[in-house]
Amino acid sequence: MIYGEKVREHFLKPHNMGKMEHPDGVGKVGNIVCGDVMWLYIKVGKNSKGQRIISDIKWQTFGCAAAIATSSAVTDLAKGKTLEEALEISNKKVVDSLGGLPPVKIHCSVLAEDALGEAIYDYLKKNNLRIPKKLQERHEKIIADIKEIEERYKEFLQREETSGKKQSREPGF
Amino acid sequence: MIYGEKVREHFLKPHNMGKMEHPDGVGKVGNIVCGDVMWLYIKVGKNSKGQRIISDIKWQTFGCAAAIATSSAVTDLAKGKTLEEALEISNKKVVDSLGGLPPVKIHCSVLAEDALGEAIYDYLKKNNLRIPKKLQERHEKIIADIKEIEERYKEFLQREETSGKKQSREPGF
Amino acid sequence: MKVYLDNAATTPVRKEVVEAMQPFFSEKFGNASSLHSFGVEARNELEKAREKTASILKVKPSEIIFTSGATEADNFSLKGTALVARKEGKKHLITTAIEHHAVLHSMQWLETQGFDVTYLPVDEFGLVDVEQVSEAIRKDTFLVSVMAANNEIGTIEPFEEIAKICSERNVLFHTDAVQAIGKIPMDLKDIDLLSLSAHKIYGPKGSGVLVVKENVQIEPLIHGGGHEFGKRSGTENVASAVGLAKALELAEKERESEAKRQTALRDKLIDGVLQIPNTRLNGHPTKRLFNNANFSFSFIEGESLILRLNEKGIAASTGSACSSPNLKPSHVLLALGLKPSEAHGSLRLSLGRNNTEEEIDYVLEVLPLVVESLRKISPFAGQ
Amino acid sequence: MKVYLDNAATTPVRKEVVEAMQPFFSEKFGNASSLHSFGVEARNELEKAREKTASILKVKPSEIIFTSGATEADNFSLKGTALVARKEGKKHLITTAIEHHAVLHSMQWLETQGFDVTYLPVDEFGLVDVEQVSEAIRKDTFLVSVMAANNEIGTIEPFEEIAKICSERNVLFHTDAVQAIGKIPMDLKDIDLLSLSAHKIYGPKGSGVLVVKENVQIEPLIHGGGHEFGKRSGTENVASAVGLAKALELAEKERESEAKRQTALRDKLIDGVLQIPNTRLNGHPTKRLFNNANFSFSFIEGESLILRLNEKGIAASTGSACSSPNLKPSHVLLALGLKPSEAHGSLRLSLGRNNTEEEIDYVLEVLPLVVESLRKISPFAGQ
Ligand SMILES: Cc1ncc(COP(=O)(O)O)c(C=O)c1O
Ligand SMILES: Cc1ncc(COP(=O)(O)O)c(C=O)c1O
Ligand code: FES
Ligand code: FES
Repeated sequence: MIYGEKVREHFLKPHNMGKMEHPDGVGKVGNIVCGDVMWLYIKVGKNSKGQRIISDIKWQTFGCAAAIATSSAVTDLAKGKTLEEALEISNKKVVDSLGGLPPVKIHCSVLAEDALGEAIYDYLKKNNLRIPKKLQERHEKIIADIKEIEERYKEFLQREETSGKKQSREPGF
Repeated sequence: MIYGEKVREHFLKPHNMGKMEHPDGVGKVGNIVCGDVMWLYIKVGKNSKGQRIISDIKWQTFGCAAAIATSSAVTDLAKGKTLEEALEISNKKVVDSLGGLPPVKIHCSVLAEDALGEAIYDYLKKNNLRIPKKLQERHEKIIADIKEIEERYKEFLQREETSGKKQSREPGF
Repeated sequence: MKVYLDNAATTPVRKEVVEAMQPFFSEKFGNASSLHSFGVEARNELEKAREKTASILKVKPSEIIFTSGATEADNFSLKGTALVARKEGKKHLITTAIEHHAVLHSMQWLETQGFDVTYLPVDEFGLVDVEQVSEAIRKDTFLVSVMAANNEIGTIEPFEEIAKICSERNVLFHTDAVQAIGKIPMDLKDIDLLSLSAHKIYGPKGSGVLVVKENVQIEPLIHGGGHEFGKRSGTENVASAVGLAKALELAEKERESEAKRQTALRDKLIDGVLQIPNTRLNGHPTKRLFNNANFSFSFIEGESLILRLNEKGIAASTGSACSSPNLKPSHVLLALGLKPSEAHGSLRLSLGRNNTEEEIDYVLEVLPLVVESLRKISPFAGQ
Repeated sequence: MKVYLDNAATTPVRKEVVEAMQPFFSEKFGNASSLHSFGVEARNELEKAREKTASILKVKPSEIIFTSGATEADNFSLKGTALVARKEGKKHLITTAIEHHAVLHSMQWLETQGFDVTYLPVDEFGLVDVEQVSEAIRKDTFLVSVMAANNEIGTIEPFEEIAKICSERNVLFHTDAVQAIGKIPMDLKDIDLLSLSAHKIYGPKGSGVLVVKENVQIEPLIHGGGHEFGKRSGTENVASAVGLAKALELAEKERESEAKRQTALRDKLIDGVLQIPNTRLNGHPTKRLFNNANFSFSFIEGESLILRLNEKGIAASTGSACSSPNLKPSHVLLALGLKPSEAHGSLRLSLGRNNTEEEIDYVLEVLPLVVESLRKISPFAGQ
């Protein structure tokens, strides 16, 4: 696994890391089976123009170096942004801000985008605010994915290495 | 192919080598297909006791280093011996006199024993002398073997490397 | 400080072995099948390496087949005997859930070719049950493959007992001894087939042996010029064979003293690491390779742990799935009954002849801090 | 004087290659699949070697599969595609009568597994007829394997034309390029699979490549940890891969100058040897590797010839059956239509980058005397 210098910096000294007391919104994504879990907390305030902004942001992540680095990077990008701006932060932007990620690690950055979206969703929902159509759709997809992974997990625990034709790369030297 | 020092000496400076004019007996054994052909010539004289002895012996060989060395060695052993004594020279004796041969090369020494036997057979036959039962049997076996090899050869030229299941060691790097 | 604690993954080639191999690159470079003196010289050295290997393992030289490593040896062993067995109408193999992928994936391939495989479970310490092996043998079973010691958790299997049962029941027994060779004494009496690899014992990579006892009928996996008694073709890699023999010789010579020394280091390491809260030792408490320590740290993930340790100069490995594009964590850890989260948070520290007590002290200083720092990031810690 | 003229059998590892490999034994010894810095360092160098190899062959890095040599590469290529083809109901392969045993014996094994193989004949010079290849292609043909150049007689086959036909007819084309690589320019455009071996180009033994183009579906021959893009498992042999890449780079760099130099030496050798009565040149007069000379001397046998030459310090090889426990002389020479006696009396002199004109002069001085002395012993000479 080869990471670039920026990933390394974020991984070793992550920003905005930790739990937040009394957050305005929380996004919880990922699944322990796959070894990726990201929890992202936001506080929402208002800027001088009266727009809702992310006034504080924190995260907790169980996952690989890329997952930790993207958690750190996405919160850097989101902090101080209006909610509209924050929703524009794609995983690609996160990856770019990290100077790239190995292909097998792109999914970790999707996690970061999703966690941010989910936290904003949670805030809007709790406060009975209008949820943009795209965000609603994304939320539903995330819920569906989690269900699917739990399905896969069940099956996988039953058949783990007792048969199967797949010859994928795994550690084990 | 690893040969010992004695084999090497006989191979490099063979004794009694060459064609003989007007031999009293000739033994021709081996087959060109297998790359082993040995011709052995004897002159027969009498010793002071009136016994028939091998007074001179020569050979010509097409074959590997072991074939050449055993040709040289068998003629050394046979020279001056009575015919009875000469018929006692087994391939094992030849191999021993050479200080051993690699297992795959033992057949070359059998060739030498056979060539000597055939030369004596030829002499006895030509002179209408009594042929010992064992020598007669050996002669018949040699003739049969040559036939069998010619059979095998025919088949082999037809099917050479065009099919077959045998995976035996062959050169070819 | 650089501390290499991944000796179960690979080891540096030791000086004596590099020196033994050196002449075979540019001087004694002949093809061992050539008739001339360059060839004879190479052949002699190859056969000396074979004899040395055979005498250490107490088998015949003609039972030593040099291969490109243990992965090939495992494949050859299983597929080569399967092809013969099929002709005799036998199609069942038995193995365990914790074998190396070289064995497991060969088995899975054999399943696609019409063979039946029984994967035996292991207990919470990774031990195979001898009784279960015996019960699993069927009329059409031709081979049982159980590793001598596991590469991830270091558990030493009852391979000699199993070998004995197989011999009594007239079933071939193969053992993957990659991690065991040079670490535990091995009696090959009832073992029909045994795989080993040079690079785990300070020899070169790409060099292994499959021991094939005289009585075993096997088809080649790699056909060609008929090298290695017609069992494994390919121009003989003399340097690698010489390196393997030398490495094996030295490993056996130092086995007892290293066992003592490394056991002490390992136990110090285990005792120290278990001081960290929410930590467990994976594998067997006593039936364990002297160089293996394997832990699970709750709440944290392996790749992160490895990379943070790496920053501190410590080289280790993990069974976490995050180190691979595949989502499943180590099949070995799951077979012990670990929850996926524990399997993700595993750490293997494997010692070697170069490790010192100072290094262990350093690890015991650094590791708790690294674990703590990662737990701080984790959503699960403190829940 | 020591004159090594068996460079088609193997070559000494050149100094630059030994130096390139050296660090990977004891310093950069990491397992290329490990996450820590030892692993990353090894991985980086392995991938550099892959990229270098790919760029010289003008293919993609992901199309380079490192193997334990060309014997494995040939086996992998044929058996791996056959397993896929079978699923699609295809079972016919085409090859030639003069392939290396790695190909021929793999083919013969495939025949035992229900595949059909056509072995095309060659003409008196060892050339395969392109037309015949085309005609042999059937509906169920999935692969044609024709070597780029023959190892015994040096004949260069029309492999590019055949590759083109295969590509048009939607049949895979494999070529064993072991002897051709570094000696003739090779365009891999229409070639789907290509085998090469490091030890024939001054690299290490036990190191080869199978080029597997992206479009090719292939099953592994060796299963395990999923190395080499899942196509060839086994701990990566970084030293060998680095050595191969370096050897290939240097061979390509010197190819044209060596072609000129060695062609001149070879032609001098051929002209000189053909002065000996009852001698013939085997192979093609012009479509011939620049380092190959192969003769038949009537009335004498190859092993004797080789060993007598060896006494004079000259290392060469023969296609005689006496050099093997098998009775059949070289299948290549017989395929040319040589009589067994001529095949037994064959001599291959293969040049290399270390040979000098002085050495050739020495051979031309010694060889006639050796041939004469053996003919004196022969029952056939002068008949
Ligand atoms: C138990 C076990 N078997 C097989 C192998 C494979 O050996 P090699 O790396 O020689 O292919 C390894 C190590 O990778 C191992 O630990
Ligand atoms: C044409 C040809 N193919 C294949 C091989 C086998 O290569 P390796 O020695 O790497 O197994 C050789 C040489 O032995 C060869 O000359
Ligand atoms: S969190 Fe598992 S791969 Fe990134
Ligand atoms: S004569 Fe052919 S092996 Fe001895």
